[in-house]
Amino acid sequence: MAKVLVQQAPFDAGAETAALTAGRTDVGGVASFLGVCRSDDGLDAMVLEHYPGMTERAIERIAAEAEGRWPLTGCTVIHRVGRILPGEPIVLVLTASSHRAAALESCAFLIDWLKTRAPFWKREEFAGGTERWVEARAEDDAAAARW
Amino acid sequence: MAKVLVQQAPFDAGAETAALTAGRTDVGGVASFLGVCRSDDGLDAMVLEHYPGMTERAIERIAAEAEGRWPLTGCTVIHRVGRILPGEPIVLVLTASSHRAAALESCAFLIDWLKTRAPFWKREEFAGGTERWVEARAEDDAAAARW
Amino acid sequence: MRVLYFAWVRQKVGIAEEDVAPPAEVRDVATLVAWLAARSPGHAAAFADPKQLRAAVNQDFATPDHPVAANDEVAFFPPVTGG
Amino acid sequence: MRVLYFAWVRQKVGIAEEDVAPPAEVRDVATLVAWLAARSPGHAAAFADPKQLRAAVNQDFATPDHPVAANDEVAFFPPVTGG
Repeated sequence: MAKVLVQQAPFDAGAETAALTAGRTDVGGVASFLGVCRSDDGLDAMVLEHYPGMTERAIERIAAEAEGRWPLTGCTVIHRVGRILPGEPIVLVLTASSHRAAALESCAFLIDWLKTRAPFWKREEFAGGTERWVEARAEDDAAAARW
Repeated sequence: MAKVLVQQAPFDAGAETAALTAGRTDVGGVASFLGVCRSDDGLDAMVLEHYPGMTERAIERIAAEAEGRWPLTGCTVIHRVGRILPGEPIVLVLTASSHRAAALESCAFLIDWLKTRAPFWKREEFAGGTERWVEARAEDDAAAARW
Repeated sequence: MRVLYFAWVRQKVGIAEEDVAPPAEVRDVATLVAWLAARSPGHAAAFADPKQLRAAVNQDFATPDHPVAANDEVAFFPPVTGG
Repeated sequence: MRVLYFAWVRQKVGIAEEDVAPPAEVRDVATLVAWLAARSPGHAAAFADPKQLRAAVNQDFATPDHPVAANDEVAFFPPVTGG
Protein backbone atom coordinates (compact mmCIF):
# COMPACT_ATOMS: atom_id res chain seq x y z
CA MET A 1 0.00 0.00 0.00
CA ALA A 2 1.64 3.19 -1.17
CA LYS A 3 2.03 6.34 0.88
CA VAL A 4 0.40 9.18 -1.05
CA LEU A 5 0.46 12.82 0.03
CA VAL A 6 -0.78 15.95 -1.73
CA GLN A 7 0.37 18.98 0.21
CA GLN A 8 1.50 22.59 0.04
CA ALA A 9 4.44 22.07 2.38
CA PRO A 10 7.90 21.02 1.24
CA PHE A 11 8.91 17.43 1.95
CA ASP A 12 12.04 15.74 3.25
CA ALA A 13 13.19 13.30 0.58
CA GLY A 14 15.90 11.88 2.84
CA ALA A 15 13.45 11.08 5.63
CA GLU A 16 11.01 9.52 3.15
CA THR A 17 13.78 7.34 1.71
CA ALA A 18 14.87 6.27 5.19
CA ALA A 19 11.28 5.34 6.03
CA LEU A 20 11.22 2.84 3.13
CA THR A 21 14.26 0.95 4.41
CA ALA A 22 13.94 1.39 8.18
CA GLY A 23 13.81 -1.84 10.12
CA ARG A 24 13.89 -4.13 7.10
CA THR A 25 16.63 -6.01 5.30
CA ASP A 26 14.79 -7.17 2.18
CA VAL A 27 15.18 -3.91 0.27
CA GLY A 28 17.88 -4.11 -2.39
CA GLY A 29 17.31 -0.73 -3.99
CA VAL A 30 15.37 2.49 -3.73
CA ALA A 31 14.78 4.44 -6.92
CA SER A 32 13.58 8.00 -6.76
CA PHE A 33 12.58 10.86 -8.95
CA LEU A 34 12.48 14.39 -7.63
CA GLY A 35 10.75 16.88 -9.89
CA VAL A 36 12.02 20.43 -9.48
CA CYS A 37 10.63 23.78 -10.65
CA ARG A 38 12.77 25.27 -13.45
CA SER A 39 12.86 28.99 -14.21
CA ASP A 40 12.51 28.84 -17.99
CA ASP A 41 11.73 32.11 -19.79
CA GLY A 42 12.05 34.24 -16.66
CA LEU A 43 9.54 32.29 -14.60
CA ASP A 44 8.76 33.91 -11.24
CA ALA A 45 6.71 31.07 -9.79
CA MET A 46 4.67 28.00 -10.68
CA VAL A 47 1.18 27.68 -9.20
CA LEU A 48 -0.15 24.13 -9.00
CA GLU A 49 -3.90 23.64 -8.88
CA HIS A 50 -5.48 20.24 -8.29
CA TYR A 51 -8.80 18.47 -7.80
CA PRO A 52 -8.96 17.65 -4.08
CA GLY A 53 -10.22 14.14 -3.50
CA MET A 54 -9.81 12.97 -7.07
CA THR A 55 -6.09 13.72 -6.98
CA GLU A 56 -5.34 11.40 -4.07
CA ARG A 57 -7.64 8.75 -5.55
CA ALA A 58 -5.92 8.96 -8.94
CA ILE A 59 -2.42 8.73 -7.44
CA GLU A 60 -3.42 5.81 -5.23
CA ARG A 61 -4.68 3.97 -8.30
CA ILE A 62 -1.50 4.65 -10.24
CA ALA A 63 0.56 3.44 -7.28
CA ALA A 64 -1.60 0.32 -6.97
CA GLU A 65 -1.01 -0.32 -10.67
CA ALA A 66 2.76 -0.07 -10.08
CA GLU A 67 2.51 -2.42 -7.11
CA GLY A 68 0.63 -4.87 -9.29
CA ARG A 69 3.20 -4.77 -12.08
CA TRP A 70 6.41 -4.84 -10.02
CA PRO A 71 7.33 -6.58 -6.73
CA LEU A 72 7.75 -3.49 -4.57
CA THR A 73 8.52 -3.43 -0.87
CA GLY A 74 7.40 0.19 -0.64
CA CYS A 75 6.21 3.17 -2.64
CA THR A 76 5.83 6.84 -1.72
CA VAL A 77 4.40 9.64 -3.85
CA ILE A 78 4.31 13.22 -2.60
CA HIS A 79 3.03 15.99 -4.85
CA ARG A 80 3.02 19.61 -3.82
CA VAL A 81 0.31 22.10 -4.75
CA GLY A 82 0.10 25.87 -4.46
CA ARG A 83 2.82 28.40 -5.27
CA ILE A 84 6.27 26.95 -5.92
CA LEU A 85 9.41 28.94 -6.65
CA PRO A 86 12.15 28.05 -9.17
CA GLY A 87 14.56 25.57 -7.63
CA GLU A 88 11.96 24.17 -5.25
CA PRO A 89 10.83 20.52 -5.42
CA ILE A 90 7.38 19.77 -6.85
CA VAL A 91 7.05 16.02 -6.73
CA LEU A 92 8.79 13.03 -5.17
CA VAL A 93 8.37 9.44 -6.31
CA LEU A 94 10.12 6.69 -4.35
CA THR A 95 10.00 2.98 -5.07
CA ALA A 96 11.74 0.25 -3.11
CA SER A 97 12.22 -3.36 -4.13
CA SER A 98 14.48 -6.32 -3.56
CA HIS A 99 15.61 -5.90 -7.16
CA ARG A 100 16.91 -2.78 -8.80
CA ALA A 101 15.12 -3.19 -12.13
CA ALA A 102 11.73 -3.27 -10.37
CA ALA A 103 12.55 -0.14 -8.41
CA LEU A 104 13.91 1.77 -11.42
CA GLU A 105 11.17 0.80 -13.85
CA SER A 106 8.29 1.40 -11.46
CA CYS A 107 9.70 4.81 -10.55
CA ALA A 108 9.80 5.86 -14.21
CA PHE A 109 6.33 4.41 -14.74
CA LEU A 110 4.90 6.33 -11.78
CA ILE A 111 6.20 9.71 -12.87
CA ASP A 112 5.10 9.11 -16.47
CA TRP A 113 1.57 8.19 -15.39
CA LEU A 114 1.40 10.95 -12.77
CA LYS A 115 2.09 13.46 -15.53
CA THR A 116 -0.81 12.27 -17.65
CA ARG A 117 -3.34 10.73 -15.24
CA ALA A 118 -3.40 12.80 -12.05
CA PRO A 119 -5.51 15.98 -12.00
CA PHE A 120 -2.92 18.71 -11.51
CA TRP A 121 -2.60 21.87 -13.57
CA LYS A 122 0.40 24.19 -13.67
CA ARG A 123 0.13 27.94 -14.13
CA GLU A 124 3.34 29.85 -14.78
CA GLU A 125 3.73 33.36 -13.41
CA PHE A 126 6.27 35.61 -15.10
CA ALA A 127 7.95 38.86 -14.16
CA GLY A 128 5.64 41.74 -15.04
CA GLY A 129 2.48 39.94 -14.01
CA THR A 130 1.78 37.82 -17.10
CA GLU A 131 0.73 34.23 -16.58
CA ARG A 132 0.29 31.14 -18.72
CA TRP A 133 -1.24 27.71 -18.20
CA VAL A 134 1.23 24.98 -19.04
CA GLU A 135 -0.03 22.93 -21.98
CA ALA A 136 -0.01 19.16 -21.99
CA ARG A 137 2.81 17.78 -24.11
CA ALA A 138 2.45 15.03 -26.68
CA GLU A 139 5.76 13.56 -25.56
CA ASP A 140 4.35 13.08 -22.05
CA ASP A 141 1.46 11.12 -23.53
CA ALA A 142 3.95 9.05 -25.51
CA ALA A 143 6.03 8.40 -22.40
CA ALA A 144 2.95 7.28 -20.47
CA ALA A 145 1.80 5.05 -23.32
CA ARG A 146 5.06 3.07 -23.23
CA TRP A 147 3.92 1.22 -20.12
CA MET B 1 32.03 16.50 -14.77
CA ALA B 2 30.65 13.90 -12.40
CA LYS B 3 31.41 13.70 -8.69
CA VAL B 4 32.80 10.23 -8.01
CA LEU B 5 33.61 8.91 -4.55
CA VAL B 6 34.74 5.46 -3.43
CA GLN B 7 34.72 5.34 0.35
CA GLN B 8 34.17 3.21 3.44
CA ALA B 9 32.05 5.82 5.19
CA PRO B 10 28.28 6.08 4.81
CA PHE B 11 27.00 8.96 2.67
CA ASP B 12 24.19 11.48 3.01
CA ALA B 13 21.91 11.02 0.01
CA GLY B 14 19.84 14.07 0.93
CA ALA B 15 22.86 16.36 1.06
CA GLU B 16 24.16 14.97 -2.24
CA THR B 17 20.79 15.58 -3.88
CA ALA B 18 20.64 19.12 -2.51
CA ALA B 19 24.13 19.78 -3.89
CA LEU B 20 22.91 18.99 -7.43
CA THR B 21 20.15 21.61 -7.29
CA ALA B 22 21.70 24.24 -5.01
CA GLY B 23 21.91 27.70 -6.55
CA ARG B 24 20.55 26.70 -9.95
CA THR B 25 17.12 26.83 -11.55
CA ASP B 26 17.72 24.80 -14.71
CA VAL B 27 17.27 21.41 -13.04
CA GLY B 28 13.89 19.86 -13.81
CA GLY B 29 14.47 16.49 -12.22
CA VAL B 30 16.87 14.46 -10.13
CA ALA B 31 16.75 10.69 -10.49
CA SER B 32 18.48 8.51 -7.99
CA PHE B 33 19.20 4.91 -7.22
CA LEU B 34 20.25 3.82 -3.76
CA GLY B 35 21.56 0.27 -3.58
CA VAL B 36 21.05 -1.33 -0.18
CA CYS B 37 22.52 -4.49 1.37
CA ARG B 38 19.90 -7.23 1.69
CA SER B 39 20.16 -10.06 4.22
CA ASP B 40 19.34 -12.99 1.95
CA ASP B 41 20.04 -16.49 3.31
CA GLY B 42 21.01 -15.26 6.76
CA LEU B 43 23.69 -12.85 5.59
CA ASP B 44 25.68 -11.31 8.42
CA ALA B 45 27.63 -8.79 6.37
CA MET B 46 28.78 -7.95 2.86
CA VAL B 47 32.45 -7.13 2.32
CA LEU B 48 33.21 -5.06 -0.74
CA GLU B 49 36.70 -5.26 -2.21
CA HIS B 50 37.82 -2.99 -5.04
CA TYR B 51 40.83 -2.05 -7.17
CA PRO B 52 41.95 1.34 -5.85
CA GLY B 53 42.77 3.70 -8.68
CA MET B 54 41.14 1.66 -11.41
CA THR B 55 37.78 1.86 -9.64
CA GLU B 56 37.59 5.65 -9.65
CA ARG B 57 38.89 5.71 -13.22
CA ALA B 58 36.28 3.20 -14.38
CA ILE B 59 33.41 5.04 -12.68
CA GLU B 60 34.56 8.38 -14.08
CA ARG B 61 34.53 6.88 -17.56
CA ILE B 62 31.06 5.44 -17.11
CA ALA B 63 29.83 8.80 -15.83
CA ALA B 64 31.47 10.57 -18.77
CA GLU B 65 29.68 8.14 -21.09
CA ALA B 66 26.36 9.05 -19.42
CA GLU B 67 27.13 12.75 -19.73
CA GLY B 68 27.85 12.23 -23.42
CA ARG B 69 24.61 10.37 -24.04
CA TRP B 70 22.22 12.54 -22.00
CA PRO B 71 22.09 16.30 -21.32
CA LEU B 72 22.83 16.22 -17.60
CA THR B 73 23.25 19.19 -15.33
CA GLY B 74 24.93 17.04 -12.71
CA CYS B 75 25.91 13.49 -11.80
CA THR B 76 27.11 11.95 -8.55
CA VAL B 77 28.24 8.37 -7.93
CA ILE B 78 29.27 7.20 -4.48
CA HIS B 79 30.21 3.57 -3.93
CA ARG B 80 31.11 2.20 -0.52
CA VAL B 81 33.77 -0.44 0.10
CA GLY B 82 34.63 -2.49 3.15
CA ARG B 83 32.22 -4.23 5.51
CA ILE B 84 28.56 -3.34 5.09
CA LEU B 85 25.69 -4.63 7.22
CA PRO B 86 22.22 -5.63 6.00
CA GLY B 87 20.02 -2.57 5.61
CA GLU B 88 22.98 -0.27 5.00
CA PRO B 89 23.42 1.61 1.71
CA ILE B 90 26.11 0.40 -0.70
CA VAL B 91 25.88 2.70 -3.69
CA LEU B 92 24.25 5.99 -4.64
CA VAL B 93 23.73 7.18 -8.22
CA LEU B 94 22.26 10.65 -8.77
CA THR B 95 21.59 12.29 -12.12
CA ALA B 96 20.11 15.73 -12.66
CA SER B 97 18.79 17.16 -15.90
CA SER B 98 16.38 19.75 -17.23
CA HIS B 99 14.27 16.85 -18.49
CA ARG B 100 13.04 13.88 -16.53
CA ALA B 101 13.65 11.24 -19.19
CA ALA B 102 17.35 12.14 -19.35
CA ALA B 103 17.66 11.92 -15.57
CA LEU B 104 15.76 8.63 -15.28
CA GLU B 105 17.44 6.86 -18.20
CA SER B 106 20.97 7.94 -17.31
CA CYS B 107 20.47 6.83 -13.71
CA ALA B 108 19.41 3.35 -14.84
CA PHE B 109 22.29 3.27 -17.33
CA LEU B 110 24.83 4.20 -14.66
CA ILE B 111 23.82 1.53 -12.20
CA ASP B 112 23.66 -1.10 -14.96
CA TRP B 113 27.15 -0.24 -16.17
CA LEU B 114 28.56 0.11 -12.64
CA LYS B 115 27.45 -3.44 -11.96
CA THR B 116 29.36 -4.84 -14.90
CA ARG B 117 32.22 -2.41 -15.60
CA ALA B 118 33.58 -1.17 -12.27
CA PRO B 119 36.09 -3.36 -10.40
CA PHE B 120 34.22 -4.21 -7.20
CA TRP B 121 33.79 -7.67 -5.73
CA LYS B 122 31.30 -8.67 -3.06
CA ARG B 123 32.00 -11.31 -0.45
CA GLU B 124 29.09 -12.48 1.67
CA GLU B 125 29.69 -13.46 5.29
CA PHE B 126 27.14 -15.74 6.92
CA ALA B 127 26.36 -16.66 10.50
CA GLY B 128 28.72 -19.46 11.57
CA GLY B 129 31.72 -18.05 9.74
CA THR B 130 31.11 -19.31 6.22
CA GLU B 131 31.69 -16.93 3.36
CA ARG B 132 30.97 -16.83 -0.35
CA TRP B 133 32.03 -14.60 -3.23
CA VAL B 134 29.03 -13.25 -5.07
CA GLU B 135 29.00 -14.51 -8.66
CA ALA B 136 28.38 -12.25 -11.61
CA ARG B 137 24.87 -12.64 -12.97
CA ALA B 138 23.99 -13.07 -16.63
CA GLU B 139 20.99 -10.78 -16.16
CA ASP B 140 23.30 -7.97 -15.07
CA ASP B 141 25.26 -8.41 -18.30
CA ALA B 142 22.00 -8.34 -20.24
CA ALA B 143 20.87 -5.18 -18.43
CA ALA B 144 24.18 -3.47 -19.19
CA ALA B 145 24.05 -4.55 -22.84
CA ARG B 146 20.69 -2.79 -23.36
CA TRP B 147 22.40 0.60 -23.49
CA MET C 1 -25.77 17.81 -10.15
CA ARG C 2 -22.56 19.41 -8.91
CA VAL C 3 -20.27 20.77 -11.61
CA LEU C 4 -16.64 21.72 -10.91
CA TYR C 5 -14.23 23.69 -13.09
CA PHE C 6 -10.45 23.75 -12.90
CA ALA C 7 -7.54 25.72 -14.35
CA TRP C 8 -8.41 27.92 -17.35
CA VAL C 9 -11.86 26.35 -17.61
CA ARG C 10 -12.57 27.77 -14.13
CA GLN C 11 -11.14 31.14 -15.15
CA LYS C 12 -13.27 31.35 -18.29
CA VAL C 13 -16.49 30.18 -16.65
CA GLY C 14 -15.76 32.62 -13.82
CA ILE C 15 -16.69 30.28 -10.97
CA ALA C 16 -15.11 27.18 -9.45
CA GLU C 17 -18.31 25.18 -9.03
CA GLU C 18 -22.09 25.33 -9.33
CA ASP C 19 -25.15 23.20 -8.74
CA VAL C 20 -27.20 22.66 -11.88
CA ALA C 21 -30.41 20.83 -12.78
CA PRO C 22 -30.16 20.03 -16.48
CA PRO C 23 -33.20 18.76 -18.39
CA ALA C 24 -33.79 15.10 -19.12
CA GLU C 25 -32.17 15.21 -22.56
CA VAL C 26 -28.81 15.79 -20.85
CA ARG C 27 -27.79 12.18 -20.46
CA ASP C 28 -24.04 12.11 -20.91
CA VAL C 29 -20.92 14.29 -20.70
CA ALA C 30 -21.27 15.51 -24.32
CA THR C 31 -24.87 16.69 -23.96
CA LEU C 32 -24.01 18.28 -20.59
CA VAL C 33 -21.21 20.23 -22.27
CA ALA C 34 -23.62 21.55 -24.92
CA TRP C 35 -26.17 22.51 -22.27
CA LEU C 36 -23.61 24.20 -19.97
CA ALA C 37 -22.13 26.17 -22.91
CA ALA C 38 -25.45 28.03 -23.28
CA ARG C 39 -25.54 29.26 -19.67
CA SER C 40 -23.36 32.36 -20.06
CA PRO C 41 -20.73 33.93 -22.33
CA GLY C 42 -18.11 32.64 -19.88
CA HIS C 43 -19.43 29.10 -20.18
CA ALA C 44 -19.54 29.48 -23.96
CA ALA C 45 -15.89 30.56 -24.02
CA ALA C 46 -14.82 27.72 -21.73
CA PHE C 47 -16.64 25.07 -23.76
CA ALA C 48 -15.92 26.55 -27.20
CA ASP C 49 -13.57 23.74 -28.17
CA PRO C 50 -14.57 20.46 -26.48
CA LYS C 51 -11.39 18.82 -27.82
CA GLN C 52 -9.39 20.99 -25.40
CA LEU C 53 -11.45 19.73 -22.46
CA ARG C 54 -11.27 16.72 -20.22
CA ALA C 55 -14.00 15.54 -17.87
CA ALA C 56 -14.39 13.47 -14.74
CA VAL C 57 -17.59 11.95 -13.39
CA ASN C 58 -17.55 11.21 -9.68
CA GLN C 59 -13.79 11.72 -9.65
CA ASP C 60 -12.96 9.27 -12.44
CA PHE C 61 -11.87 10.43 -15.89
CA ALA C 62 -14.83 10.12 -18.27
CA THR C 63 -15.30 10.13 -22.04
CA PRO C 64 -18.00 12.24 -23.80
CA ASP C 65 -20.37 9.28 -23.91
CA HIS C 66 -20.14 8.68 -20.15
CA PRO C 67 -23.63 8.97 -18.58
CA VAL C 68 -24.38 11.71 -16.06
CA ALA C 69 -27.18 11.74 -13.49
CA ALA C 70 -28.68 14.12 -10.97
CA ASN C 71 -26.49 13.19 -8.02
CA ASP C 72 -23.21 13.08 -9.91
CA GLU C 73 -20.18 15.28 -9.40
CA VAL C 74 -18.95 16.27 -12.85
CA ALA C 75 -15.72 18.18 -13.43
CA PHE C 76 -14.31 19.91 -16.50
CA PHE C 77 -10.68 20.89 -16.95
CA PRO C 78 -7.82 21.02 -19.47
CA PRO C 79 -5.50 18.07 -20.05
CA VAL C 80 -3.52 17.55 -16.84
CA THR C 81 0.01 18.92 -16.43
CA GLY C 82 1.31 17.76 -13.06
CA GLY C 83 4.40 15.82 -12.14
CA MET D 1 56.00 -6.06 -14.13
CA ARG D 2 53.60 -5.53 -11.25
CA VAL D 3 50.83 -8.13 -10.92
CA LEU D 4 47.80 -7.61 -8.68
CA TYR D 5 45.18 -10.15 -7.58
CA PHE D 6 41.67 -9.46 -6.30
CA ALA D 7 38.82 -11.33 -4.64
CA TRP D 8 39.09 -15.16 -4.81
CA VAL D 9 42.00 -14.92 -7.23
CA ARG D 10 43.93 -13.15 -4.45
CA GLN D 11 42.81 -15.75 -1.92
CA LYS D 12 43.91 -18.67 -4.11
CA VAL D 13 47.24 -17.17 -5.11
CA GLY D 14 47.79 -16.29 -1.45
CA ILE D 15 49.17 -12.79 -2.04
CA ALA D 16 47.65 -9.49 -3.15
CA GLU D 17 50.47 -8.44 -5.47
CA GLU D 18 53.93 -9.32 -6.67
CA ASP D 19 56.66 -8.06 -8.95
CA VAL D 20 57.56 -10.51 -11.68
CA ALA D 21 60.02 -10.61 -14.57
CA PRO D 22 58.55 -13.01 -17.13
CA PRO D 23 60.67 -14.21 -20.08
CA ALA D 24 60.42 -12.66 -23.53
CA GLU D 25 57.89 -15.20 -24.81
CA VAL D 26 55.33 -13.71 -22.41
CA ARG D 27 53.92 -11.08 -24.73
CA ASP D 28 50.24 -10.81 -23.88
CA VAL D 29 47.72 -11.49 -21.13
CA ALA D 30 47.16 -15.10 -22.23
CA THR D 31 50.83 -16.07 -22.20
CA LEU D 32 51.27 -14.25 -18.87
CA VAL D 33 48.45 -16.34 -17.38
CA ALA D 34 50.14 -19.56 -18.52
CA TRP D 35 53.47 -18.43 -17.10
CA LEU D 36 52.02 -17.27 -13.77
CA ALA D 37 50.06 -20.52 -13.34
CA ALA D 38 53.35 -22.43 -13.09
CA ARG D 39 54.73 -20.33 -10.23
CA SER D 40 53.03 -22.17 -7.32
CA PRO D 41 50.14 -24.50 -6.52
CA GLY D 42 48.18 -21.41 -5.41
CA HIS D 43 48.79 -19.72 -8.75
CA ALA D 44 47.83 -22.94 -10.53
CA ALA D 45 44.54 -23.08 -8.61
CA ALA D 46 43.77 -19.42 -9.27
CA PHE D 47 44.45 -19.71 -13.00
CA ALA D 48 42.98 -23.20 -13.48
CA ASP D 49 40.01 -21.92 -15.49
CA PRO D 50 40.95 -18.78 -17.45
CA LYS D 51 37.30 -18.38 -18.51
CA GLN D 52 36.49 -17.45 -14.90
CA LEU D 53 39.11 -14.71 -14.93
CA ARG D 54 39.14 -11.12 -16.03
CA ALA D 55 42.24 -8.98 -16.51
CA ALA D 56 43.23 -5.35 -16.56
CA VAL D 57 46.40 -3.86 -17.99
CA ASN D 58 47.36 -0.48 -16.56
CA GLN D 59 43.90 -0.21 -15.00
CA ASP D 60 41.90 -0.81 -18.17
CA PHE D 61 40.02 -4.05 -18.80
CA ALA D 62 42.05 -6.17 -21.22
CA THR D 63 41.37 -9.20 -23.41
CA PRO D 64 43.71 -12.24 -23.52
CA ASP D 65 45.46 -10.92 -26.63
CA HIS D 66 46.26 -7.57 -25.00
CA PRO D 67 50.08 -7.03 -24.98
CA VAL D 68 51.94 -6.82 -21.68
CA ALA D 69 55.36 -5.22 -21.12
CA ALA D 70 57.91 -4.91 -18.35
CA ASN D 71 56.58 -1.70 -16.83
CA ASP D 72 52.90 -2.64 -16.94
CA GLU D 73 50.56 -3.08 -14.02
CA VAL D 74 48.53 -6.22 -14.72
CA ALA D 75 45.61 -7.34 -12.55
CA PHE D 76 43.61 -10.57 -12.42
CA PHE D 77 40.21 -10.95 -10.80
CA PRO D 78 36.79 -12.59 -11.17
CA PRO D 79 33.96 -10.91 -13.11
CA VAL D 80 32.99 -7.80 -11.17
CA THR D 81 30.01 -7.75 -8.80
CA GLY D 82 29.63 -4.21 -7.51
CA GLY D 83 26.70 -1.84 -7.57
